[in-house]
Amino acid sequence: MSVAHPALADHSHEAHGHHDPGFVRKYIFSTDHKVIGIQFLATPLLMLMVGGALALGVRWQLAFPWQAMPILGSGLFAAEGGQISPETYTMLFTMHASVMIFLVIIPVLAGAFGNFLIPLMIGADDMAFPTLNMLSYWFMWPAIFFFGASFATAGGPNAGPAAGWTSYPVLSAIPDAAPGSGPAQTLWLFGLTFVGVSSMMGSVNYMTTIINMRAPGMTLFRMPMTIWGMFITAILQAFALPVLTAAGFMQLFDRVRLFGMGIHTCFFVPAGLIVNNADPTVGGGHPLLWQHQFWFYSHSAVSIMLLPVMGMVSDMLTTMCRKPLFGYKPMVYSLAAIAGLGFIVWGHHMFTSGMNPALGMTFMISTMMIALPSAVKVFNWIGTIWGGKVQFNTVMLNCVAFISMFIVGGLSGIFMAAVPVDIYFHDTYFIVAHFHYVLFGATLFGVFGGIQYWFPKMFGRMMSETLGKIHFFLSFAGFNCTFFPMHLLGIAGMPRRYADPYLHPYLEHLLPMNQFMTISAIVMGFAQFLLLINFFGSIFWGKKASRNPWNANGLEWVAPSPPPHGNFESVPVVHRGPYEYSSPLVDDRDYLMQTDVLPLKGAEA
Amino acid sequence: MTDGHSHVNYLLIYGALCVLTIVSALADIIHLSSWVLLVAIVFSVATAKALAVMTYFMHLKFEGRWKYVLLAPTTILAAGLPLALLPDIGVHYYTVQVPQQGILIHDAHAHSPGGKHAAGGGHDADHSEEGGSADQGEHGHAAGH
Amino acid sequence: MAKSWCIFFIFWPTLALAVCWMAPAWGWWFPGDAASTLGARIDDLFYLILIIVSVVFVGTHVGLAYVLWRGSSFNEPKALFTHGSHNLEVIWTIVPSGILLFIALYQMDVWADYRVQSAFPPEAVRAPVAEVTARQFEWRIRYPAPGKTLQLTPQPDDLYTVNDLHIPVGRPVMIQLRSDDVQHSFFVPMLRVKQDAVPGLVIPIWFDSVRSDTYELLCAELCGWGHYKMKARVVAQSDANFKSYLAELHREQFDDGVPSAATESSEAAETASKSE
Amino acid sequence: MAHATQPTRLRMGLPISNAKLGMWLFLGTEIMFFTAFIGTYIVLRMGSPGWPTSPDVTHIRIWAGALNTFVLLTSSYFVVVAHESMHSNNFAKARKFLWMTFACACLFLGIKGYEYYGKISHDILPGRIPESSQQAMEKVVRELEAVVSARSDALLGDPTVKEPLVTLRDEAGKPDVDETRKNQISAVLALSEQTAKLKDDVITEAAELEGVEHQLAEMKLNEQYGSLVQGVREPHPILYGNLFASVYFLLTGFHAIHVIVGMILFALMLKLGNKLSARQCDFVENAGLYWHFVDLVWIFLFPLIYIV
Ligand code: HEA
Ligand code: HEA
Ligand code: CUA
Ligand SMILES: [Cu+2]
Repeated sequence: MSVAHPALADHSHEAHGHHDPGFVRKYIFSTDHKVIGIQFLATPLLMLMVGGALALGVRWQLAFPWQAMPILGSGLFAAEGGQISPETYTMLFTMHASVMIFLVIIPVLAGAFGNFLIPLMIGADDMAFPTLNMLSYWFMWPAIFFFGASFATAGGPNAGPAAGWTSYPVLSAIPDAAPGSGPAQTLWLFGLTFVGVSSMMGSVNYMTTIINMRAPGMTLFRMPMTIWGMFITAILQAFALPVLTAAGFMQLFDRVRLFGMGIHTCFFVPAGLIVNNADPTVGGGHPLLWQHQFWFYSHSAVSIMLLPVMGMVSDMLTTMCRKPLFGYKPMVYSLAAIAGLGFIVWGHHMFTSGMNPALGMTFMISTMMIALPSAVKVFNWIGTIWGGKVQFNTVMLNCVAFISMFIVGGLSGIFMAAVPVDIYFHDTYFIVAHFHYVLFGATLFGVFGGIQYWFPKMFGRMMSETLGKIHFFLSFAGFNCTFFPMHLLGIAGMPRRYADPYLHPYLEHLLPMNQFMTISAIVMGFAQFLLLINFFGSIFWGKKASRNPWNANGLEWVAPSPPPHGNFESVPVVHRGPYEYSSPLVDDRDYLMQTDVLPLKGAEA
Repeated sequence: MTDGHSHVNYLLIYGALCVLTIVSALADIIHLSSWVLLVAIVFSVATAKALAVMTYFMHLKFEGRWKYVLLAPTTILAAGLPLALLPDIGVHYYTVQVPQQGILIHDAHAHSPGGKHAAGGGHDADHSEEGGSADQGEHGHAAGH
Repeated sequence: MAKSWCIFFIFWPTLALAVCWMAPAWGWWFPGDAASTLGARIDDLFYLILIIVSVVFVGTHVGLAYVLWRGSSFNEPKALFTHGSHNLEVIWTIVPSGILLFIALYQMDVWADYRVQSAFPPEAVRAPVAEVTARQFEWRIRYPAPGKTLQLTPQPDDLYTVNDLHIPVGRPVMIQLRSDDVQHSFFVPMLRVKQDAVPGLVIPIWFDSVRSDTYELLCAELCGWGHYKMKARVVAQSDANFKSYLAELHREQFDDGVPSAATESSEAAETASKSE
Repeated sequence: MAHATQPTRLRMGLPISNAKLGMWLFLGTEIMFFTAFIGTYIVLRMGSPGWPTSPDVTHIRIWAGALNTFVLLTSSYFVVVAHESMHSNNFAKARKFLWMTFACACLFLGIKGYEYYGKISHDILPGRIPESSQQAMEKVVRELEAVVSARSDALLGDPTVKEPLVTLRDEAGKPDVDETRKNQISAVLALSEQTAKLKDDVITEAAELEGVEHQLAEMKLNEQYGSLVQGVREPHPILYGNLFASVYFLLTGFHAIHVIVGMILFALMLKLGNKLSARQCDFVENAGLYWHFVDLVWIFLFPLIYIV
């Protein structure tokens, strides 16, 4: 491999002119999709810690309400004597969700895996627009900056953004409405806009790359599921995100009193409200307008947070079971169906919001229907494992966890999709259980698996299996102990976003359960250190990896590990789909790479 | 591939676009009796103009079939989103408070006493005149405390 | 080792089922049986879905465990080479879609009865009990004067309370929900009622209480730092008690010690009780 | 020069360049962006109990909109010609037409700016429009009060003084004050008195719109302080005007931003001067596509805002 380097370097120089990019251009402001992908991986991993720490703050308050937080409390919440104030509590879960969704899950999927894998898997030398790609990463940082700065606005520690990640107006649109609706909310919106711009640049880039840069022979239906997932995600993002960005601008203009002259719009604020004893609001807008626009994006965003993982899991499963994907085309169509239906189900977040009941009915039916393609996927995964030669390594374990947790999370979605039942469940912990199962249980476990699986391609070294398994075990057990009981809390009627549910007599008896959940969450949280150790440690000390450590079929395994600038030694030519494991066409091995020409001229490792 | 369309007479298209603009401006100036007719005219004209710009100026006429794949989803979504918002915000299922006039507007079918309902945008200029003279004193909340 | 992972993966679903099975006994379940007729229908629907979903859950997990178990002891050099099965694909598209369509259609009338205004019980619509106005962080309640019907705009003789909603028991009642500032949500867990109070809208909701009891009323939509403590109570009482409660309210509110006003109000109360 | 537009034979995909495909996809996202805005306008307007449409109230001038439509259409035409000239390697001509496009864009913004000026000078700004007579009258009082306090601060030359009017009155009472200053002070005092009276009427809801209008007109004629209050605007309530103004500025503002971005794209080309060559062919084509899109948006905004 080290022999291959100089030759390849030459090759790439031809294309890019003769100058050495230098450290900064090569590793920091790099336009190489692999470097950007890795940047996009490392940043969200760190953000996961931030978001997780915020979650632990939330959990602390729920388990030990109004008690001073040990060690950290005196530093963070000194003003309240180390305890979490209600304002802080709202800020904690708002920022927890914002960080997790906008700075962890979305960037890690599209940003990290999308960037790293798309060119490799379709046999391109880079993205279609490398500079745009770099910008898309660097537009994350203003977002991180603004989200971070919103903690530190005037008004003290209590004035962080506190309208929930959904940021419903009127609460969010009128600065007087809450301590956190002041400048902090404005900064939050700035952050959101930057996330939006970043994703938008990414998605245009991905679509162009996938449409136009495929290697010869890589027809649409020979693309790996990961690419399908990324492609459809990019489409979703490109067409749904602008609506949120637009709505974000409108909320911004509703909030800011321009130049202190009282110039502000009123899209979401009706006239005549008296908020916090201030003057009546002027206007004539409609609060539900924001909810529609927000969920138009944010429900599509749940597909954005799921489809890439679904694709990745399909790829990993086939490799680990040494079996072709069960029902490739149905898998593609169901991905597309989830995305297509995903555009028309947003109203299920608004069943109790005062929406027109006829709309509620329509959205209920489309929401029910979205379970169909999901069912197809689940059954096809099980079909893929069936009759396979299953290898129980960390990758596989995470994939199975993904399937299992997705079933649980998806099935709880069915309860809420039933409108009358959602009347009771809306805004209770049942919802919190549901989305942690799909977001953490499904998506994050898929991501853990993906990291383990593609790590050798990224860094040329393997991650530790032992550490990986321990991390998996602790995360999985901790996860279920933390979040499964939330279903029961929800059934018991515990509303979400409550700093102190025990104020209400009928919820008092849930305290011990919450304490158990908090302890589990702490265990799970600290288990994430193992991931960090494994990840950063393996970069330096991991076992060296060969080109194709998993004996997989995809194009990415044709390139050296790690692939040099320009990825492939020569343009790969694709002869078949990516899932020809255990093919009877070859006898001495159980995989048949997409580039292999039959009959094989002898095995290459 | 770009050679195919060099003989389009862009000047002609441009002329047509200008004429269409005049048509819609005229439609407004001559004060049509029916607002719906006006809307129908100006939006047909706008659509015609848009199509002309897209097919000729943006060369869509000379592109492959990908143009449909690309434009169909956006068009559907662009039409669908406002349509989906309509039942909630465009018409009101529930009673709406409009404190400017001290009135409540009932749902789409009923009129509350004293309230005036003008779903559909109300083109007639008298709205604004009404704004000048209506509301003698009944200011603030319908739901005072 | 592989086998123990299979056991691991079947252990969790089993545990989950066991916990769910025990949960009602341990009190981690609904806060009592639904105290309203609609609530009972919602609960029924919940149990129906619970059964369907449990079957699916068990089915898929047994399937998953089975294929894993088989895969863990797979000894041939090559796995099964198959690209799928068209028939299976059709089956597992059609069967779930049947189930889902059933759930979707089955629940429609509960929703319609609950939310569609034209399906509201006419007797509730004719005389809304009260107007409930949410604000940070309390519930303001406005009753019509005894014998009058509630108007959308406040009347001089209306009765006001805070955080204390009384309703007559055993028959459908309708309230007008509105908000003065930000969005809130009217949530009575025991009655399975929830509806957001949207600024700028007056939203009617109806429910009933099948027994005389006191329920908790919570706010279920984030409305600021005090969201969690925005609690009130709903008292369902017999018609007679409800009447006398209103009369009492009326007396308190209009009895300013000046005799004439007092007589006036007691007269009003009398006419109210007569007009029953 | 059939260079970059020709995809390499080694690739799968569409027979168009990455840049053009990317531009079209980007335009797709832009369509959704404006859909959100235009959809908002449509539904809010339909849901509003009334919408100010009379040009006397909204200061929307159809001729300005129509003129701007012509300007944009013309610029679109110029871009097409510029691109065509690029293709036939007539770069001088292309440059000329790019310049003309740029000029059209400037003209567009100029007309837009003139319209904005008309709105701003009548205070038709979101959040500042009184929607009822009462609010309109209150606004007059507020403006009068602002005049008083600005004037008194100016006379004192020290904005930190607690009660400027009292201080001024004291000063005026002193014997050694020179005559002009004395006059100035008494003008302010008289104005503040008159304002206070008006305010009393207004906050007790005893005033009528016409009465206040009348009074304001009289105040403007007053020889003592009339000159001070010339800038105070007549009370003009616009029912539901704030939402109208919000939407108006949102739509036209974001469109104008897009125009400016387009101008930057053209400026990049124009900056090259006579170095403009076949290498910029793609760029001009894509900038043209973008520009046509900006034109398209306006084609819909024109009837939406100016006509219906
Ligand atoms: C990755 C993210 C993700 C995913 C994939 C989903 C998937 C689904 N979600 Fe979820 N959802 C969220 C993230 C996600 N959701 C979030 C973040 C929120 C809360 C936001 C907030 O308020 O803060 C939320 C909230 C939410 C609500 C609103 C609740 C409320 O606030 O009142 C609803 C209501 O219908 C819902 C429904 C569904 C459904 C029906 C699916 C379906 O797609 C699930 C389909 C899958 C299956 C059903 C399982 C597999 C299928 C089978 C095994 C076949 C057989 C099944 C049957 C026959 C039943 N979700
Ligand atoms: C991908 C998304 C994602 C992820 C991964 C998580 C992860 C977690 N969430 Fe998340 N959560 C959301 C998305 C997510 N959440 C959303 C969208 C909401 C809704 C917010 C709203 O209502 O607006 C929410 C709300 C929410 C609530 C409800 C708050 C409320 O309504 O009052 C709770 C409560 O328990 C909670 C808990 C947790 C916990 C314990 C984790 C754990 O899994 C986290 C585990 C990870 C770690 C802990 C990281 C490891 C960190 C370290 C090792 C550092 C340790 C450092 C210290 C201890 C200082 N979350
Ligand atoms: Cu009121 Cu939450
Ligand atoms: Cu959703």
